[in-house]
Amino acid sequence: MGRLAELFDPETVAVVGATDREGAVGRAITANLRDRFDGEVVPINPGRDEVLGLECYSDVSSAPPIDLAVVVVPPDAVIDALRDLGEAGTRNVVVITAGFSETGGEGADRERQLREVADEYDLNVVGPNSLGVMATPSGMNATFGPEHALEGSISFMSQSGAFITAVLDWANEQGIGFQDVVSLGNKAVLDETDFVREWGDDPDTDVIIGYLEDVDDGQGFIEAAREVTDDTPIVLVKSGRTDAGAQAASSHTGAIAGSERAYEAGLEQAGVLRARSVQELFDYARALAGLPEPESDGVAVVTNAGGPGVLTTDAVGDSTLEMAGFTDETIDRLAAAMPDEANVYNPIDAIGDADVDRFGEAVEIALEDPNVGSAVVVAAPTAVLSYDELAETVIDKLEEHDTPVVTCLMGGQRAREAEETLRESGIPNYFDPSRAVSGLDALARFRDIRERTVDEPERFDVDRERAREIL
Amino acid sequence: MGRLAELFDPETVAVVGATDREGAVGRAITANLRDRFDGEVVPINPGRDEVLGLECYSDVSSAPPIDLAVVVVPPDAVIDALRDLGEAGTRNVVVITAGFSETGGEGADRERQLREVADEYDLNVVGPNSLGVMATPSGMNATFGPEHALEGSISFMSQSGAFITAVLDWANEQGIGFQDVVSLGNKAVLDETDFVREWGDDPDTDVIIGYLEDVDDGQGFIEAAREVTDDTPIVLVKSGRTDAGAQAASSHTGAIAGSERAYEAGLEQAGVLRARSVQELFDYARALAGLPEPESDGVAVVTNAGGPGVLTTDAVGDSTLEMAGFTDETIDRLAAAMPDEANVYNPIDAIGDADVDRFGEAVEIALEDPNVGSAVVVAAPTAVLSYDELAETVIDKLEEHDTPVVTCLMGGQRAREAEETLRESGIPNYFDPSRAVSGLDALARFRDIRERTVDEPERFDVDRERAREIL
Amino acid sequence: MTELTESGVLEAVRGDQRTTLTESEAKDLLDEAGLAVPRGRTARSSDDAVKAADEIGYPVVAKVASPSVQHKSGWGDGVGVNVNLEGPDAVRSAAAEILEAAEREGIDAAVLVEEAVDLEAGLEVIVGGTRDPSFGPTVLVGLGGITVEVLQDTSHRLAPISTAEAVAMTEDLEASPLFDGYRGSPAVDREAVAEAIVTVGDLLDEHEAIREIEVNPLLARSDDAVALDALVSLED
Amino acid sequence: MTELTESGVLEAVRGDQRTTLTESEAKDLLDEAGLAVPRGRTARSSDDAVKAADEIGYPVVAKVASPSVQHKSGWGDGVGVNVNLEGPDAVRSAAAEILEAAEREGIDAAVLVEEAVDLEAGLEVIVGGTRDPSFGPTVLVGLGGITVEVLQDTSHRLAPISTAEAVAMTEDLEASPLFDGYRGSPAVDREAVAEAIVTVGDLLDEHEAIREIEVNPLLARSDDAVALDALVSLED
Repeated sequence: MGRLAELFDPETVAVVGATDREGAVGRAITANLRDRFDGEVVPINPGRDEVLGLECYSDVSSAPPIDLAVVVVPPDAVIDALRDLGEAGTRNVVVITAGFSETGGEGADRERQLREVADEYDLNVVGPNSLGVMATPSGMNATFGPEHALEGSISFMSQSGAFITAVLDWANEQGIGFQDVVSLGNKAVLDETDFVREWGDDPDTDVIIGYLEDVDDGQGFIEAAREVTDDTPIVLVKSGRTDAGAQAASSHTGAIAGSERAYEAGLEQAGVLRARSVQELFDYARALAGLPEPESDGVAVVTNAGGPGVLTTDAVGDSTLEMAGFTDETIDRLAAAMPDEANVYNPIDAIGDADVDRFGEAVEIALEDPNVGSAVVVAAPTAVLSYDELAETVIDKLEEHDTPVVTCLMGGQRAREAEETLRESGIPNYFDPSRAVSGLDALARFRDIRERTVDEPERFDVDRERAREIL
Repeated sequence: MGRLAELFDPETVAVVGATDREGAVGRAITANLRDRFDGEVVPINPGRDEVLGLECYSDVSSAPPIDLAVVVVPPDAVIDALRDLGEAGTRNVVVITAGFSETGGEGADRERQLREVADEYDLNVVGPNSLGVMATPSGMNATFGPEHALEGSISFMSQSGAFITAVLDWANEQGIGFQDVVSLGNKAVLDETDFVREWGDDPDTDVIIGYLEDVDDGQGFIEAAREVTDDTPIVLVKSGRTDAGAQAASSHTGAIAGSERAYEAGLEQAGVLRARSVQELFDYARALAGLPEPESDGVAVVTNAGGPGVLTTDAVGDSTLEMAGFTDETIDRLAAAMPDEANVYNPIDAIGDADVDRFGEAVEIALEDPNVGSAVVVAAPTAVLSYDELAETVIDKLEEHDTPVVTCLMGGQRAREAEETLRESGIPNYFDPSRAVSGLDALARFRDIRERTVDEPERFDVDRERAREIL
Repeated sequence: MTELTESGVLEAVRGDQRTTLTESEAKDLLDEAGLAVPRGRTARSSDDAVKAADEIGYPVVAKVASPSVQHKSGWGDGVGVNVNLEGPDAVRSAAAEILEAAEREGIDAAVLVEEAVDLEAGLEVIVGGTRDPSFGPTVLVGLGGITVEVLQDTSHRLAPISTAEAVAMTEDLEASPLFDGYRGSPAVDREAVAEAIVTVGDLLDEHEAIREIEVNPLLARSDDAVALDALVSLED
Repeated sequence: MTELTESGVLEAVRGDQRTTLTESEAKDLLDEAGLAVPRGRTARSSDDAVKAADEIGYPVVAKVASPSVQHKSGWGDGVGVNVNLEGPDAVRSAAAEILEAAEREGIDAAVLVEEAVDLEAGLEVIVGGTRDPSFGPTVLVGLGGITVEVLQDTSHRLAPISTAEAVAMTEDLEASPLFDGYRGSPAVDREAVAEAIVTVGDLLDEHEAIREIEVNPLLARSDDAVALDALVSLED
């Protein structure tokens, strides 16, 4: 565990600027913490004895020892608050307060001071201008957002607080859970590189995801990401990809971001999987969080429906994966197990009257083929096929073979319960075959990243010396 | 209305091969018709007096006049059934029965006979090997699928019956409705070209969509589609796009399809919008079914959340659209109406504390700008913003300005009610900004298709004559 | 669609049990259909080749002309194509080499003598057409050399098409800016290229016997486009 | 990162209030960094130019060498670049023309005499590098001519990079097959191109004073890659 472990696993969280006042950010944070957090919540406000039923302290020095402080005081009181916390021995601070570099001028000066104080007391500061942080295992929701995250193994950072709020409501509905969540704010002290390092060391984080508008220290980020992606995948939406977007991002954060070409090269060299949309971000993340690594790029498609089978094959053709070529043995076994009208070549079409047994047998035979690295199970609803039973069968096959399988049990209400069952076993179900394949694609791309050998650039020392002389 | 109007609007539908037997296709169709159809349902089966409580006739000649017959008798009885129907004056027949050209050999011979009989009696035959047809206004569900479609203005054809079943369950959950639905089956008589022509003439069909694996008569289809797309958009998923997919499609349907290059060129020249996935098919269709035509390619983005605003801008950058450049007047008006911290350039960031009034004002000002052809309203959930009220406001603005607006009210449960309200007014809401923009993109592309002038190729008659001589 | 008149070139080709036209047969076909080709004619002896060259004017190109030779430049130890022949002596010796090599190989061959065209004065384009099982005649255009073969920068349409649509095809190419002049080279005649596309499409549309046409290169110049080589194959 | 020694080229450039190295300064820099450049030297008179050519061996190229001239081929009514000079007389007259044109324009100029390199013997590649505000040095490779300028077929990486990664960059190009030989032209030395990329990246990585390097063309041949022209600019 890294130096930020305590930030996400504090025993005591203080809210500096806690209040009962309706609509106040200091109330929302205190309430979120009080409702769920396993540890102690310490409101701090010189004007109150009690906040939301919790004992309130007049200042940091009179409060019990604080592992993490969330600061919501007005902008011109933030620096003093940080100093007080530093003196009291607190090391982890989230500054929610806005009015720093994002406003320019005076705010930028204030942010410089913030950085100096952080430096002086060796404070881990998130923000300023942050929505807050969450850690689901302890139920810590130190944000002023309206949502609590579900527990899961995805850790999530965002340079936009609104992006977190929007995503959490949706993710809760989709049943997608998180480990840690951090709203980076202005990144005055801690930035993406720090969290990538921290989560790379965190055994409870299986996947790191993020929404970024710029990267502060490109070279440092790449170095960290390269190490981390040896075992933990990183998936990022880096916005400002297009000229129009870059202009919008720069007016939003005021950052002079590097060129898109450099980001593209840099993130790729860092081993980061880059998602182009929110949907893709989570399609990748869900596959990476729940599924084993594919041993090869060969995909088997098993279906009861010719058309969707062809669509899935097209999606494989569009991806970096390929349709697995079955061995003769596999084809013989499928021919013996399936009716005459079935297609025993890839995509396997078990045809419309396939029940769970026949479907399961086709999946079993496919997964036993040495050329198959992953599989997509694609089904259309029929009278003879129970999606719920098919889900159980797919889970068994995946566990038995330790080969990644995604499902495309097409439908709406009819697929919901099976989808839930699959999700609990880490198998994402998609309505659209192309999204199912893109999940598998992410797995294979991450495997290639893990297996890459990053050659250290050789240095031509003699020549460089001579070049230096010439300059 | 074309010659197929009666196929979708019959007064009497016969089920030839109707039965009470559990699990039988002839029972499922009869039940589907009995449950919803406004007209008369006529079961035909020589062995029964009654089927599912309906009077059953022993043969076609003894039954009342039949506008549409659905044939589910065994394969070797199909030809005789068609002949009987022809003799009795029925013109529209759906052949559900499988075992024709898709099985090769004997089946192919049978399909040839089917075509001959259809020719002899001038029968409109759907199938064979079809799931059936639906028409929602009369509640006619002449399929053996488990789903009834909701009513709407999208007409839908599919070369895969399973694709229809899968889509309907999902569409019902999404609140997407249809006008007519047809499972094309083997396309022995009626094919995509016939339905495109029919729906092009149908005032109740706003959008034609389809899933196709091949096009029988490319030149004929193009000619029909060109005419139809003068006012009705056509969106198709044509599978077998990739080499792998083409191989899979050919083993599925046995058709020797043309090359992907020819399809790409042909569909584009025909004015067809081609979707690459099921999701894209419906993203396009929903926008085209519900929204007015954009007058220009300039998009205004209005948001309360910087990050999602940048993501939307990127999506515009990826599309054929562009971010609208606002007039000075617009910028002055926005500056006067918005707080200082707001961004009054495009994307408009009304910032996180924007309520419905401020949001609505920003949308109003944007839509009044002459450079704005369409708008995306992007919101993250906040304590001060009611999605439900925002939905009402957006609907008002769209109706007032007759300018297409799509929404991206991000979130899950929190957005459902607003989404429903928007949907009822034809406005699609998307979680992902890139999908919202792709809906607008489809509108602009269809406008360009409508405005295209198809030059008739000039003929160089003299030269051609000489070339003929030389050959 | 018109039935083919079983006469002329087609008869000759079918009579030889061939499915491919020779270069000069193909060029005659294109010429008659309205596409510009280099002036030239086929000679059966060295003397006749010199006579042809004298008529055409120097410099000329001399190429082997035989139904048996598909890849002219690689044929007969490289004597199959001789460019930039400046005078009668050069033409005589080039023609003699071709005819001798043909005799050695025991094949029937003549010599195609054509005006020399300066490749530097234009942009090499490929224009082709084929027949699709679903859609019928289709046409394509691309820039010559690597842009087609390696970078696959081509544009496709169904035929027949209008000249305006064929111009749009050239504009679809990534390499389209090259038509408007590049690094000081003059703009070339997009319309002339478009007309070549239209012609190829019309030929396929009109003559069901034609399976495939490839004009490669078509040299697009500032005020015309000339077919420097062409391959036409017929349905079996 | 190393501080720059304020000596040598940098001092000269800075002393002139320039931010751009002359071609020969740039080539000296690349040469010292290990990149092959054509043999050559700067001469200040016609006689000296002939002497230089005699040392190098014919044919040679003579170009204007002056901090005041950026676009050599368009300069002085086209006398700025003279290729394929076969003997002393040609060199003398080319050098004289350059020096006279410089005198007419009142600028300080010399003549860069270099061995002539046969462009046909290789593949023209562009290798460059610049500095990104977030990521620091970045490098790019692309094929010369239209593939970079019109088709934008380039590959980018952050520097410093390994030779293996630089080889991968060349493989990323759509035009990559051309490195392996195309239409009978021989395969070129991918590794040599990769080493040039590595060198450009290392120079940017090591020397914060350098803002941008563009080697264009780098001629990739069957067993080496030689920088035929290079532009190096410094941070303001």
